[in-house]
Amino acid sequence: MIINHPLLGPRDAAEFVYLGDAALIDRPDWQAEDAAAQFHAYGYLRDNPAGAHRELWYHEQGDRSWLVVTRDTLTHEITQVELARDVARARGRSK
Amino acid sequence: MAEFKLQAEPPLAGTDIQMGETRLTAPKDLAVVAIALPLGGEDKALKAIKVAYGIALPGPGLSAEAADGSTRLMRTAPDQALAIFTRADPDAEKVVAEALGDTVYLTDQTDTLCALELSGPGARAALERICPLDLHPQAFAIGAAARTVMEHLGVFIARTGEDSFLLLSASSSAGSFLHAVETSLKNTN
Amino acid sequence: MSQQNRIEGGLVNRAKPLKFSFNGKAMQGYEGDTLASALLANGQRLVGRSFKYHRPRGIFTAGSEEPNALVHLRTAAHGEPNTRATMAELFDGLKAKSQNHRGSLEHDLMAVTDFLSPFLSAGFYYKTFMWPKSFWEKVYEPAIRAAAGLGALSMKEDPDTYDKGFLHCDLLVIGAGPAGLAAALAGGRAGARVILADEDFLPGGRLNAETLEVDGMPGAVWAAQAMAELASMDNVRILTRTTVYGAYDHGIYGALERCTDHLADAGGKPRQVLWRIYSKRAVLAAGSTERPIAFGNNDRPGVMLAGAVRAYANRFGVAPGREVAVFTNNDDGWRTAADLVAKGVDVRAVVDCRDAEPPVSLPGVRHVRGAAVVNTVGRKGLKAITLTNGTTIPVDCLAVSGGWNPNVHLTCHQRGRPEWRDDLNAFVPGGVLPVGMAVAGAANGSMTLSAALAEGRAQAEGQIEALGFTPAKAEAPKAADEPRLAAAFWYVKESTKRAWLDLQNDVTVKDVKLSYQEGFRSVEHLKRYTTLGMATDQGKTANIPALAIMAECTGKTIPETGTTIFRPPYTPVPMGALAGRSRGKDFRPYRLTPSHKWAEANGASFVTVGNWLRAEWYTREGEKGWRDSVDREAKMTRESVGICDVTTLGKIDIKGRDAGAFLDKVYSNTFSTLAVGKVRYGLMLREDGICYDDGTTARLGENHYVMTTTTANAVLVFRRLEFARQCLWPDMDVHLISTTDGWAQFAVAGPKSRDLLRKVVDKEFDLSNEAFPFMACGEITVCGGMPARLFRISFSGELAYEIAVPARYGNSMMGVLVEAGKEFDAVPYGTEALGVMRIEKGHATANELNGQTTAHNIGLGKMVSQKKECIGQVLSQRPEMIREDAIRLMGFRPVDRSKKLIAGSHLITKGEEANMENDQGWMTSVAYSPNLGHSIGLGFIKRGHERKGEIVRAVSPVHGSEMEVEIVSAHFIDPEGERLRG
Amino acid sequence: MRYSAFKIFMEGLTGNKGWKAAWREPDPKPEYDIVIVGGGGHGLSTAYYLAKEFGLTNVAVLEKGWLGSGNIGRNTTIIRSNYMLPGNEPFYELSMKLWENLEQDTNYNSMVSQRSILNLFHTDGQRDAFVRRANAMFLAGADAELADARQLRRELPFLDFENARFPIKGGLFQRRGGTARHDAVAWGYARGADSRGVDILQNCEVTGFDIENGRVKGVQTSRGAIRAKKVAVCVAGSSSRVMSLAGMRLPIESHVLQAFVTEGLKPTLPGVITFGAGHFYVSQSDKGGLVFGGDIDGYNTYAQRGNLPVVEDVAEGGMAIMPMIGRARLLRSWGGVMDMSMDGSPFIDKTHIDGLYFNGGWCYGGFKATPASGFCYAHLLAKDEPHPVATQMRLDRFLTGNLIDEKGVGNQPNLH
Repeated sequence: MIINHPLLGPRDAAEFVYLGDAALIDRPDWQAEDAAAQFHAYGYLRDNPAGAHRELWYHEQGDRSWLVVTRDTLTHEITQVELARDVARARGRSK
Repeated sequence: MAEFKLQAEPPLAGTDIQMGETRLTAPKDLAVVAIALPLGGEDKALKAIKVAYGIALPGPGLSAEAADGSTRLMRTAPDQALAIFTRADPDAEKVVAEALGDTVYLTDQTDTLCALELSGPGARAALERICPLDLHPQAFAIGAAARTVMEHLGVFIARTGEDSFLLLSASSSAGSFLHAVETSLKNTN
Repeated sequence: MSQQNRIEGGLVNRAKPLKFSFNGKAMQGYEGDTLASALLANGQRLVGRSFKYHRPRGIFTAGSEEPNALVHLRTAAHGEPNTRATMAELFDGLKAKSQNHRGSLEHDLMAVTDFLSPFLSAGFYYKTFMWPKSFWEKVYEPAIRAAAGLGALSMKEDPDTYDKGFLHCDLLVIGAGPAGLAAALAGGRAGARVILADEDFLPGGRLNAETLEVDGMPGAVWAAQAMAELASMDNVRILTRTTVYGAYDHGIYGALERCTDHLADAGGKPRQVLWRIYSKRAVLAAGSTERPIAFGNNDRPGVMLAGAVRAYANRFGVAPGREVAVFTNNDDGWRTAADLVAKGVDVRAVVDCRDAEPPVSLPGVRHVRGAAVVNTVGRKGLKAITLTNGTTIPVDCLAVSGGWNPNVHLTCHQRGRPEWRDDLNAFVPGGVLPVGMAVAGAANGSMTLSAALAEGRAQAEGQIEALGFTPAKAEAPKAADEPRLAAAFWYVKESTKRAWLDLQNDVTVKDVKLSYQEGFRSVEHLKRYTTLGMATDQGKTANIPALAIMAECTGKTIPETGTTIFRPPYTPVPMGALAGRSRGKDFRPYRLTPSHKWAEANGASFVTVGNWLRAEWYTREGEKGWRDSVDREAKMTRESVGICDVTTLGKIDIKGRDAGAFLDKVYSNTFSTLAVGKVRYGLMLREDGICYDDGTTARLGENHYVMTTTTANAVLVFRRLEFARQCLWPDMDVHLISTTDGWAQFAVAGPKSRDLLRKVVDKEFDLSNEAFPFMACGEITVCGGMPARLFRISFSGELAYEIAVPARYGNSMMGVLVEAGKEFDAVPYGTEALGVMRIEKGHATANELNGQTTAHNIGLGKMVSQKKECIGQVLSQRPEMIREDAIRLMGFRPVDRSKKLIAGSHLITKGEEANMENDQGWMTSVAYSPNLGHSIGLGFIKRGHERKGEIVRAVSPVHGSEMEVEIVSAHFIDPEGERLRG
Repeated sequence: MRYSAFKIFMEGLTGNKGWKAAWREPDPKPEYDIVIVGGGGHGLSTAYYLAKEFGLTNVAVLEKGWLGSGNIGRNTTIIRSNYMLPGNEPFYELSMKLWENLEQDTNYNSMVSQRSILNLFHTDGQRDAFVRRANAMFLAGADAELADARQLRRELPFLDFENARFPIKGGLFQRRGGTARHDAVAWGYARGADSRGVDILQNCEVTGFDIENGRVKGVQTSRGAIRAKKVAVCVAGSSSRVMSLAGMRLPIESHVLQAFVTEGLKPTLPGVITFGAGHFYVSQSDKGGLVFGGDIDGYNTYAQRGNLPVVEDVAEGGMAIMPMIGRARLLRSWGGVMDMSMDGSPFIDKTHIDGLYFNGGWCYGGFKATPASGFCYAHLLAKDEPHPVATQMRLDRFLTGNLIDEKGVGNQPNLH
């Protein structure tokens, strides 16, 4: 597979390490009332769709950016690649 | 005191292999310092770099030589670059610190990395066996830089001339790194 | 035998005769021959035996689809089983032998299976060999296994080398037949970067095998001219002897170039290169494969595909027989007859199943209309054929044409499905192709030469236009349309003898019908039940006729019946090529510690730790075994001082205004409060609350920390830190960079360590306990101004330091430390002594922190802060993970001190039976403690912290061992930690 | 129809005209006591044991394609019970015992071949972990044997002992481990279940569950609605998709595991061999092909195909331990979609919906589990309580923290 890195252009997926569902960015509030349940869902339950999947890839053998890649799990077609840091900020994560 | 003296033994020192018209050497006394751009302090840092080196910090996937030719700046990550220059003493970080002050965070990488220079008409054919990147002259212009994986090793590669390339890889695996490049040369020559 | 079947013409170089041997028989061929063409030239018809019935078999095709002519090429360690004679390029001195027979090829004892075939029908083995039970592994299976398989490996290390590489192009053209050449010319002339790959050593495809003309010249000549033009273009790369074997995601293709297989000796160069081709676009011009018609005894040596017969005659100047008949269901078969006649070969008859006028007029050749071949005679070589009309015709070669199948394989590698075309009686590429691929020529069902040329060019132009190139204006090559009418005729119903579909695996028409009868009706069931298409040729000639017969049984159409999925590789790829250089010592890179050379020179033996080589101990003269060395090293360290290269521990430079706050999040304990110049032990959890890594982190400046990780986890921790930095807390000003390799770091441990260091550390740095206490750190200089870092940390439990210098000085530093330590009898020590001392001290390492361990298990539950946010804190509090009766890390010693503990023993409460229900825990690490004089161990046991002093059983049934052990504190030495603070 | 050597002989004499279809092709009935969703190995063995052990035959197995078209037909056919943790090992040992009697039980030769499995180790740490594992196997009634490098050199002289990057220090044998003919396992169970009255409905895809008031009433299928008292889902590779029809999210990701076979070779390998310092395991089929595999590709996918890097990684592992296979050619590759669970261990459990049961999460170890999975699932379905060896294979274990993580890599499915 080839991942079109938003800064570096197309790179072989072999340079990357896969983590999984991009929902892992949305780490729950550790002080929430139901933190245990939230962390259980965060850590263990997955949509696992057959189709478009937003997922985290790490350019370990490249610039070490974490990327959010939107990829179809049936065809492997990649439709969007974003810097995970931008995605995280857009989803309200900060310090 | 100085009862005891330490000797420098850089891992690839003295490497000089010629095959046909293509040559593989280890540049002498190459110093490498990583420059990190502070979050929120990028503008200040970039300005300082421009002042110190006479060039703007190259963008992602690029490297460039300072105006005076002393230093190559290689962008390695959105917020990180390498300054590569010649310096024998183990104080490369200080040299860059003097240039950039506290506008950036610095980490000496001179001993973390080791370097090889491959140049000559057979360079591309040799690299083709280990480097997944497209090194065609049009695709990888002079100055282009990247980090990728070659024979299981992380390698920075920069095109420094018409058919010359600078390669940097982890110093602990220097022997395997040299072996990989040298084998490529042998297999294609 | 001297090339008695060689005839005039062809593209072989008669000026270059080549000697070779088959089964020890000396023969001769020419440069430009394949082994198959040379064998045929020498009249060698019988070349192998089939898989199941050991039927005598001859050469069937002239290409990579060959099911029969598999030989063992070369000898000894260079021996290469299952090599297609049709693809093996002849070289001087080639040695080949036949496979899969007991006794000689001519008299194979295993041929008895052929006579038992009524009892060996498809799937028979699922119904028997079950009694008596023990006979399967002892009797039946060994017999089956010995009979099965084809060729044999030499069982010696492959002596050749292999390489890999990466190629990039705008347009990849697969196949250098007419369509491929037209495509490559179009791409090349437009200035696109083109790669043209062809599996043959002579580009041209069928142009070399036919007598067709292009632009008024023989096809082969036109092909050679096209190749010459392509070779002159800088932007075109030609790969002959290169099979594009797989289409992978996003335009990546796998290709195998056979670089030296056509040479007697590889000359030190890689035998083959495995290319990963990154293409923006591709044109698949892989041509088509002829299929046979099934009839009684259609597998005899001498029965060949008609196109192959033509190829041997036209390209190689070989007549596969002296008296030839053609059996065809289509016009193309007639070309074989016509070409042979033109070459002066005696064509006895053309049997056409169609009751129609012939497409060409061949005076003197008997035309049998509307008939079929029903049976053949000649066990080891065809002697005659019998027709449905009862006629028998003596022939020694029968050319069979059942029509052509487009080579759609690569179009299906991403699970695209081919589509059926009734007019062709064949599958063509379906609507869903791999990204960026277009198909041209026969591979796309464009079966005539003119269509192939036109489509090759058009598809290539379409592809490169999409990339922004402008096609060059050039004359289109001209060719005639050859007649291509064909009938859907798959097998001869009148045949009562076995009619073969899959020649290699011996699957017959009856087997397909039996498969239907027994309910195995889906095409996948058919394949799996009968083994159809599972042989080395992947059913290239067999699958479609079998499918047609199954369709007939089920009453469905062929496309309704389905097609099996084509998967990579298109043709088999050697394991050696897929591995490339990554084998032997080059399997993975070596990482060497900075003091490696010193260690080598000073008696070290080395152990692999991940990719690192570390000194495990240093042997001194007179030491009889490793234990002597390790005991000495551990003892001397505790008595005086020892030195160990600990560079392999991961080091991460962490800088930024938020570095401290960041560490608070990734460690379970707090680091933002750590004073500059101090070190703290940190425990890192995974998000699921399990211990992930531990190490010490030092604060060297307000915004500067240096984290140490375990050797094994250095890369993984870095990755997780980057995840935390970029994805979880993206607005923290924190920067990470690895400095593992940059600092040569040495543990200097033992009561004399301070004294030793005072000799190398520059005088201005005060090393006194007051100025530099336990857990202090600082940037210092050594040996007269050399920058260094000093950490007062201890893994051994002794007064100890770790000192780091730039790595290039590491080798020298090791020597300096040992030299400076001479007066204290300082010893260098390796990982074994390090391990002994850490067990004596009760430190958990990888054996304990194995990814299943909670902080609670190792007694550090309180270290997981619940007051600040950190990774793993919430899930670490799940009820099952903080159970009171959970396993705890404890020390163990044998009740009989002379006994040796065994790591991996399980712990059973005294008086209870040793079974899984009573399993209380296990011993994780053991060592002989030279300081205590007996074996000690660490391990996990339920409620261990409440059981100190209890005697339990340590059982290791796999060793047949059991002993009583006492549960003790894990801190065998200096439990109060007085030494390290001293 | 009972299979026997005599029957083969008689049929051989009479042109093999008398063989009957191995199973019926029935139409769906409107209602069954139990509907099993998924006609792969586990579904078919569940049906078989429901019928045979519990006398429950008003059962249908619903298969969206052809029976055995899932992972039972695309794996590397290894059977073993060399697990370590109490939540797993007794279960796999039960499976091994069922394998050992499978052919006689089903009257179908699934070629269970106990030619041993060997896991090589290359470091002392690995050795210690293998000793722990070997002893756990003993405690669960299984067999295990440690071999040092010297013994391996004698038994397997073709391994690379001289020039290895990661020297072989020894290995853990399970002599009772080995391989079985994967398709034949499915066929044997199917034939056995069918002959006892179970309806196997091929080309019958479940498109929805009928759930009323928290209780399952039946399923919607491509062949119409089917009512059922209990619905047992068993669709490895498609678990998330199917269970989402019932509104459930699972602790599972779908990944592809590639497997490979070489051209047929004369006897080369005695048993199953697993590399301990790379990704490679291999055995030789009765037909002579070296069947091998390695790591999963590592990204979520439902495409039954993989990519080149893993192919090369696996070949590298192979060449690293047995460099004599360099000239053996890889003939065919295929990919199976795996339910990768969050701790690498499976589930056999009830769901929160009454009457709806779930079996899945087998990662790439489902084949060896086929007999016990069916046996224990049948037990759960028949008695509504877990079989004693499958008590920990629960869906709620991530809430409680009772993990069964053999590899110790945590909640990252692609590392298991």
